[in-house]
Amino acid sequence: MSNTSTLHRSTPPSGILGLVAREPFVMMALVMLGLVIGSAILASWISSADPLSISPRFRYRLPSSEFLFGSDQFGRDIFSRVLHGGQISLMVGFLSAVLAAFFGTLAGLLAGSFRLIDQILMRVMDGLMAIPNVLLAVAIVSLVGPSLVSIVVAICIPEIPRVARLIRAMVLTLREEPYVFAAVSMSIPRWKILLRHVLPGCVAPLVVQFSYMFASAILSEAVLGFLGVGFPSEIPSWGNVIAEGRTAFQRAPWCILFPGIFLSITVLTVNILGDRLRDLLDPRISASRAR
Amino acid sequence: MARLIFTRLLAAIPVMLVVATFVFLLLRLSPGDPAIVIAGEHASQQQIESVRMALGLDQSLVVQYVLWMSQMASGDFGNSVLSRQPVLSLIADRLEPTLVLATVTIILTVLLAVPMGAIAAWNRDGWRDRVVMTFAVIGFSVPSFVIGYTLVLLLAINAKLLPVQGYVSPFADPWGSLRHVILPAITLSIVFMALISRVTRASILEILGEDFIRTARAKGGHEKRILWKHALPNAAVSIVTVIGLGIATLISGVVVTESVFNIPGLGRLTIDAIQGRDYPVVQGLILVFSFVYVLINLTIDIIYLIVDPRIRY
Amino acid sequence: MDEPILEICNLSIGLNAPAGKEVVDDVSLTVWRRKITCLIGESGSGKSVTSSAVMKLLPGGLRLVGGQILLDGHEMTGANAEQLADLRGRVVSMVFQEPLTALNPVMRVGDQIGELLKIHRPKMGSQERKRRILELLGDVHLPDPPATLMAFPHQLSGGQRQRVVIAMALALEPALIIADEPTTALDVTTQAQILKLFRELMTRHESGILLITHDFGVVTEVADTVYVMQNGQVVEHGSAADILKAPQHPYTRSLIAAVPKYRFRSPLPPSDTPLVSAHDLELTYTTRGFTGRTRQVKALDKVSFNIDPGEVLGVVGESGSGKSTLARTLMLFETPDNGQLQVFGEDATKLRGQALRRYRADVQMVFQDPFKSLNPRRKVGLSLTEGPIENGVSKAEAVGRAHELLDRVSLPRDAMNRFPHEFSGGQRQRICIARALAMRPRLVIADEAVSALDVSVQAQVLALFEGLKNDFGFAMLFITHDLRVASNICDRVLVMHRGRVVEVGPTQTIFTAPQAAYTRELINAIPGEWDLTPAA
Amino acid sequence: QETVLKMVPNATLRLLDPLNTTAYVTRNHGYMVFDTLFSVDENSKPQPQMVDTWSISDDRLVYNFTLRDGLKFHDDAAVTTDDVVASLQRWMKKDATGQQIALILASVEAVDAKTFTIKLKEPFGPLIDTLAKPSSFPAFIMPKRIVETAGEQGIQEIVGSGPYRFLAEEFRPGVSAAYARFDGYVPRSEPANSLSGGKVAKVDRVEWLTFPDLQTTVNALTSGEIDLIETMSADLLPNIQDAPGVKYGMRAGTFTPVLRINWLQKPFDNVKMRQAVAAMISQEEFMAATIGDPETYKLCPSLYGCESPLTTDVNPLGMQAPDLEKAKALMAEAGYNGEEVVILDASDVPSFAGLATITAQYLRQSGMNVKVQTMDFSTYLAQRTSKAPVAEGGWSIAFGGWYGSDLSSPLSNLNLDTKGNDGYVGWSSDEEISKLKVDFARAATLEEQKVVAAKIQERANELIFFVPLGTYYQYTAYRDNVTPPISSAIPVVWGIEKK
Ligand SMILES: Nc1ncnc2c1ncn2[C@@H]1O[C@H](COP(=O)(O)OP(=O)(O)OP(=O)(O)O)[C@@H](O)[C@H]1O
Ligand SMILES: Nc1ncnc2c1ncn2[C@@H]1O[C@H](COP(=O)(O)OP(=O)(O)OP(=O)(O)O)[C@@H](O)[C@H]1O
Ligand SMILES: [Mg+2]
Ligand SMILES: [Mg+2]
Repeated sequence: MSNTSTLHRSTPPSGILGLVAREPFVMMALVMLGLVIGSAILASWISSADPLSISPRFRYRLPSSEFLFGSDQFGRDIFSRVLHGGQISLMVGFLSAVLAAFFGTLAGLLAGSFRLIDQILMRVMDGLMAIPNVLLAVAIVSLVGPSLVSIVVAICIPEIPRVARLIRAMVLTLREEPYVFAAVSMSIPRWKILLRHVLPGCVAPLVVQFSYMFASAILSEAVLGFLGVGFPSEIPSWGNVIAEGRTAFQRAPWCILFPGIFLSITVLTVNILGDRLRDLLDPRISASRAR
Repeated sequence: MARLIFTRLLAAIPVMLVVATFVFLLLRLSPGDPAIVIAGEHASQQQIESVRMALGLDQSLVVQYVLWMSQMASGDFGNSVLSRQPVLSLIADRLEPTLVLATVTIILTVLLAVPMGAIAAWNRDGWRDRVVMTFAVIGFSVPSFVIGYTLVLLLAINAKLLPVQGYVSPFADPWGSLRHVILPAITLSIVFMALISRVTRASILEILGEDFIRTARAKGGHEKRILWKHALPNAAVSIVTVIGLGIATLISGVVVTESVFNIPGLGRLTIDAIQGRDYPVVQGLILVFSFVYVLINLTIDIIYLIVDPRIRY
Repeated sequence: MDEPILEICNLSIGLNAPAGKEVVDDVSLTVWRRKITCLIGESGSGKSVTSSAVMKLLPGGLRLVGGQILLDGHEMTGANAEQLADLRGRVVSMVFQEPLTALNPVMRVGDQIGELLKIHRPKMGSQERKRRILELLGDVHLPDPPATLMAFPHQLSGGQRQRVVIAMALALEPALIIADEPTTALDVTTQAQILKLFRELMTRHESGILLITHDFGVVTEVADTVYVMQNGQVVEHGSAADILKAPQHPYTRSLIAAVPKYRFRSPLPPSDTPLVSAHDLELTYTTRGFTGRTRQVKALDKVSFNIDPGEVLGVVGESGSGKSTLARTLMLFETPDNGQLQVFGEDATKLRGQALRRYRADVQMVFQDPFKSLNPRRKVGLSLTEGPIENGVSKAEAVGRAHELLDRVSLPRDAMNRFPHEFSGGQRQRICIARALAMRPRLVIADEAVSALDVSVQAQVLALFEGLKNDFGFAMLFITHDLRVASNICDRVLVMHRGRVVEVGPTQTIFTAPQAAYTRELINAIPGEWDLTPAA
Repeated sequence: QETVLKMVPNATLRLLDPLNTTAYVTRNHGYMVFDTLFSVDENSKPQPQMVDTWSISDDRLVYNFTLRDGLKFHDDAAVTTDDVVASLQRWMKKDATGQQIALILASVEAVDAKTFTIKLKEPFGPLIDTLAKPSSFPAFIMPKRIVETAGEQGIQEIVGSGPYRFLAEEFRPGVSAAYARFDGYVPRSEPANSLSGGKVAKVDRVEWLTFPDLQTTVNALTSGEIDLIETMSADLLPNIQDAPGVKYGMRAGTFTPVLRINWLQKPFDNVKMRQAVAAMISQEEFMAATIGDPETYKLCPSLYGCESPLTTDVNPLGMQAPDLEKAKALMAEAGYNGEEVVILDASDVPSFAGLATITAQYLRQSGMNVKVQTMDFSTYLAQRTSKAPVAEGGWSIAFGGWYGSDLSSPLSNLNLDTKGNDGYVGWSSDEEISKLKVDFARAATLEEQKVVAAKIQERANELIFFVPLGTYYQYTAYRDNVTPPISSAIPVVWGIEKK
């Protein structure tokens, strides 16, 4: 790649403005994520319409000043449902992804570094992977009722083996790195080596997996709802709104479009921020990026 | 290596045993039982009870478990409680569509996603990278039924190029089979392409920071070579992993796509069986899945050894 | 026909960071055809950076500030991708300083060499290519070329990897070879052969060679022109004879003054309770192959030796003779197939748990490949203090130790806040030394620990070892190719050849009255006209 | 050339014995394969089908039947009265109305191969109607050998005497089922009229294909990959209205979602509370919200549905707008103080969509402490059988969906069950209605029956046995190269031609 352009490169300004100038995408992502989260938290203030209230007279209205995002089959205000839906969806997406990433990483690190654990743990993971989340959801829901907890658990458990395998794969290569040997030779406890020297090397694919899980959790929540083991369909979540719009796909596409846009924006921002996080953790990349 | 394969296959036995037990419990924990499903919505209590008795569901859990285990021990997966067909033949019937769909999807995905991810990494922050990112965001966040319906609307209904739905065996009609499977495969591959291209990009970026890339560059020749010959093989471990995981997903659960394109695959069988509380079918399916996963993961582990000679187990 | 192949004019290279100081400052340099131009100088003075600028391969974080580079008539600073694709490898090739990081870990070395041929000689058939690769591997004296061809970099010893990199540089017999410390990991015999290769190439193809080295033996033997760098600048240049005999610049003078002389230490009286006692260690690497043959290397073959408390045992020997393997075995990273290893009075191979942790804290190693042994994602400061802190030293003290050690290896304290990739090869090596010493170990294993250091820094580091050894009384296993260095620091020397100990004895005895044929060969191959008579 | 009718039934066919499940799809499958002694015409009047002639004794206790000629099972065995007797005996064990007949049955016997008798101990007015009734367990006639070997698990072999043969080896549960025309079937000479008349199989082969996705079903019809969609909701009509080559029509049978209340547990053990619920229910609101298209739904004051000959409008429920005042007053009278009301919602059943949501909305308006519990259908069915108090996982309100034919008589309408603790979910019980049902059974004429039925409705709506939430039509859609299906409450394929 060319170095000539670097000949005349002015140093960028520092401070917040500098950050914006240097990282326009990151800033944009932060602002958008802030807006999405904010709109979910402040949903009741922003939209006066009750997301649950049914008014059959206003079935499938086009987006208008009255119904900003249109209305659904029961005449509920999609704008309000999407805003309120953010509360559940963001929680489900975030919690499922975080939990799956956490436990998966833990399992992957352990399996990648201890031969015996690898044998046992990864077989457990193979088994766990085979259990459909719907079945888990049915069982868990029956134990604790449909709640954030049951749904998050049902969604994240089958994801754990995936993360675990990914991390394990990375660990298998990273553990042969001389700097890991160097750390071992300094008698640093195993778990610290894993955290400090091995884990950062796994971040890149993990971040991708995370953003994927984040989105897919939100959609899975809808599938679970569709199958009767998610949140009650009257309770708005992006997934529920999208799932309910499914039958009206051709007739009232706005039922899917708006929650879809919110979901996409969130996924996009998570992706951008994830990319940035990865860069921060790898100084060599930041260096070559600045070129 | 022979040892690796042998021990893994051996290990599959306890895995399946544990999974079987776990699933047995999960199912019994779940409310609803096949008797209720069989008797139906309009059945009276007494009708339900008589069905329950006929199915042996009135026996204690332990008895049911022992019965099932002894059945399994003789290699008998039992019959569906609903349709009374042998579980294995039900699964076998659904296996082919699933495998065909998975194969086409994976080929499509890998052929496109890996180069896409690699080019995005190479073109970091350039327009190609942005295109791939946009694609990934769409792949992650657009529900597959939306993609499916849209494709059907455009290519099948409006353009009349392809059939709307259904499955045809490639052994009966290879061309027809491909025509049927192509839209669902595209639908599915969009999600996987998004994931795999992102992982490819991330891993390659990591590698591009390594010193040997400089050596490769010093050799001259076309720069792209560095991407394909040096960066990609070094990133292969994580890429192979995600591809493997993708295959696993394709085999067990692509219910939505199977539904949208009416493909009689394992995903739907699973959901139907769970919804119908068809205990033997669910148990049989999950056993099969866990065995298949052991195989897939074993294959991935063997591929690791090929793509990265440093890896030891 | 004196024709320059490379002309560097007023080259300046600066940091990318906002407060960018220039790491290469107005450097001009010319390499002539059929001449070997040596670039010597302080570690960290910008030699590697300058040379990589020639290929337009500056490491990330640096940028070209100004100047021109004319390579065989081509202006390199402005070259476009197409020109670069053609020039690199064919007209100019480079031996990078750190051979492990320079090789693709998942590609067979044969393929890595063959790649060059594929790129620039697309018409060459695969059979012919293979023949050429084998020939090259033979040229650089790699053992068993057909097996090496199929090996992966991590399966080779440091010197073997270095030779692979050299083979790559030679593959197309380019007009200019830039060799950045190409022989640091090579024993003197092999080094001599490699230098001969360079010279042959030069005469055969009228090539020019830019050789970066710290080894004055090499300079004396091969250099036609010498450039001396310090602090990013060329402080002096001229013909080799002039510079070596009559250096003008004070730095050059001090540098030449620092060239170590042979100086043998009187051996310590043998102790009854050796710190390390190895008996008949054996270790064979078996490389599984998916295809074809399995490669078996007997890296340790009945190796026995002792290290007494406070003693420095030098290990010299052919490249690939098992020295690093021995070091790794002592570190318990490899389990010997056979033999006993007693360290600190315990059977080291049986240590587990807490005892193992204690052992690890007590035995420290400076790895042969310093860059790879530093975590690229962590600032140097963290690497330096991590070990002590984890072993019960307070943070303040650990930082204190790190600062002190940095001072003593002549690195600025602000190095703590930088990442490993921002350092020169020699600087990284010093960081690794500091890291090992910060642990206050009882046994130090130094694998080519000073090979990338210029002689003055080398002298400092050796003094540091000496000083700390006196203060803390550690023993040392000192692996080196530089026999002069060995003579300066080792009490006894162990000579290895093909995995076997061919000779072990007091340094002076080995050097002056070698018994084994291999040892004699080794001593004879020492480059330069530096006689073996010990300094007064 | 073989003609194949590819159609999509209303649900997935999994269970094959129509006397073992109440699933409508299995019943419909039954009508493909099996024949009945009597069947209903478009006015829900019983007409002879397998029976040729019959007579009733004056005391209405002895019935004589003669089978018509040419009846043959698919295994080529002739249909004999032995088969009929065995089938009826099994049916009387299974079917709710059949069980009532069994209670007063003196005997059912074959006289000869063609003739058999049913003797009762006391008169049972609707006997012929019951033999003809299309739900929930029609009195299908099966071979004796199969009936005898059917354990509790149901019949092991599907061999009937109907117009189509079930192709067992082609059955792929959850995917498809196939039927071939039974060449040995002799249809009646009368034209087909709803379920009665000549069942003339005009296509050689019928394939039932399962489609898990409605939109896809519609797409497949639009593109001509299938010929017929048996049942589709009005919601999807806009998707086919303009599609070339696609026709559609309203189906004869109506569908009625109903609300069931748990009589056993607080707060609805109190009749006032149940009345409060009923006061808040407006069929109009439910229909407008869930169906939308006013062409498609109807408000029906009758507990028997509006197609039943018994239909009546005495003391109707849900015909007025939600009456908040009345509900509040009733709740006050009942002394309601915030006990939790749990509404069960099966969100994977399309026909239930929105019911729980709307109910919850209105009940909340009235001040009830409402909680909606969402679950999958199997869980729902299990949950609905729980008699526990709400706090211990019980329920207060649940829903059901019925075709008109199931509701049409007080005897077969399960929602009017009075067996209480042992009865149908909701566990309603009332002495008076039990007695009225006996009266109904004894009533000799339709006029008498109507009077009793009205009384039953009056009483039932007093106590709130169940609340119908409106009635709506469904559609059937087909390609223009097939002839429109016969108009009948139960979808049948005989008479359909394919070009
Ligand atoms: N990527 C980088 N970012 C910032 N500083 C760098 C980078 N690479 C090298 N430097 C600095 O540039 C200077 C010159 O480095 P260079 O590698 O050229 O030294 P050298 O002369 O080759 O030394 P040695 O003999 O130790 O290899 C050093 O001070 C080093 O710290
Ligand atoms: N991981 C490995 N797998 C297979 N062979 C190996 C491996 N590591 C080293 N070897 C082989 O073992 C022999 C000894 O290697 P070692 O690294 O100990 O040599 P060395 O004496 O340190 O050489 P050098 O001076 O070149 O560093 C070499 O021939 C090398 O090819
Ligand atoms: Mg250097
Ligand atoms: Mg070595």
